[in-house]
Amino acid sequence: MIDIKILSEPLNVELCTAKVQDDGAGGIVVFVGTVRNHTKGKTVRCLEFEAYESMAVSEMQKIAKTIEEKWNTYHVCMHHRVGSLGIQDIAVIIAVSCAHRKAAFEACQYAIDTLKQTVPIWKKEIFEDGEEWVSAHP
Amino acid sequence: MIDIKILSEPLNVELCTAKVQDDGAGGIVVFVGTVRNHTKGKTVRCLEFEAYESMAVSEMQKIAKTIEEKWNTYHVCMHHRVGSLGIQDIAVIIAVSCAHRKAAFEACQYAIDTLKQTVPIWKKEIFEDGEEWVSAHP
Amino acid sequence: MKLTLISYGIAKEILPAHKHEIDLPVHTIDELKSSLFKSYPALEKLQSISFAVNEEYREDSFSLSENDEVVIIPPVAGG
Amino acid sequence: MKLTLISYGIAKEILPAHKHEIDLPVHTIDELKSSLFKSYPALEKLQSISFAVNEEYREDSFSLSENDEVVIIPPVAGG
Repeated sequence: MIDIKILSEPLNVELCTAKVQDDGAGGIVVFVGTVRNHTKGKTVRCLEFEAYESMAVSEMQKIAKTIEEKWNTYHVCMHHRVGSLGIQDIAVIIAVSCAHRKAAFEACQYAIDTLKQTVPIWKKEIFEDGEEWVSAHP
Repeated sequence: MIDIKILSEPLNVELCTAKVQDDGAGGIVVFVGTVRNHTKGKTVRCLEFEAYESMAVSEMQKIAKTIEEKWNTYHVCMHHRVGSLGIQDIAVIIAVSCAHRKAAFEACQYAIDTLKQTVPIWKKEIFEDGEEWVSAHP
Repeated sequence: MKLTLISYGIAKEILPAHKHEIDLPVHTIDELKSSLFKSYPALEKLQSISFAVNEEYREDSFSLSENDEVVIIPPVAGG
Repeated sequence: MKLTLISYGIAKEILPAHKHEIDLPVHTIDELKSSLFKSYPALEKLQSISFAVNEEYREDSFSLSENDEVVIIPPVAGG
């Protein structure tokens, strides 16, 4: 099962974990990305996430299909939030289940690494004294 | 913060994740170990977990301290369940938070790998036609 | 060629609007990119820039068709 | 030497009880192990066996003291 969503409401770790549970699964690995309060020494007040939704979903589907083939995952759940997020809010949850835990760790790490490279989602950090699109400039 | 518990009630993924959240954390990795319905081709009906509790807690503390030093984790939460568990029930949750996700993946994987080697907890698999202490015999 | 440009993130702040129509003598992504870099020099200063047509990333050599919707993708930063 | 033996998991099913007192002419974990293997041959058939005193794993050479509580630890299988 593959469950991919872009959501503007708070994400739910319990829900994503439950979605990937399986009678045959011995290991579930969940990555939870939260908003940090600092970046390169500056204090972050909040973040704005924006997505090109249809393509973001399609790129996340590609990632899920790749890990399904490569690591033989039972289930993959990827939820990404958009809109305005405060410190500690959850921006992304990726949960994967496999028969064995080593595969689950590798698959989950591949998923978040690739998501950060290919999925068309952008974030703007709002500082006390300005704002900046993350990674936009060299 | 290190939070180690041996519990006889159902474990809670949301709670363990919340415990390791931190203003400075950019990556939380959670391992969730669930009861599988088969082992070496046999159908498992349920499991009995038994712990030498005081030493199990002390061995989990050692693991948490090691990953704190080695991967600079912010927080570590390790909850292990004991008693009778059914298929898909959660036997263990290990949640760790770090400033960066790579460290969080490595620390979490080290924690579960080491827990399985050193923490004095035993499980007995109950099959339709008998029972067996896991890993007891070569 | 008539095209619709759609831009996100910082590109949306550099171009006139999230979505706008253009009519330019370009046939490939590469030619479109050069033309955009001339009109909006700030685009060239980005760490990277990609283009998508029909929800897929497209190479520089990709041939555009009349009325294509071309999405400008500045450096992504999900997660 | 008087010792209290505490056993868990499969060891509990091999020894007479979860907790029982013994009085044996042994001074180290190694000697205790040999003695236990003679009395309970099933213990030797386990994949591995470890001993803990005061909540710490102890080496074979560990010197036992009068009235120590020795915990017999068969192969662990947490997680």
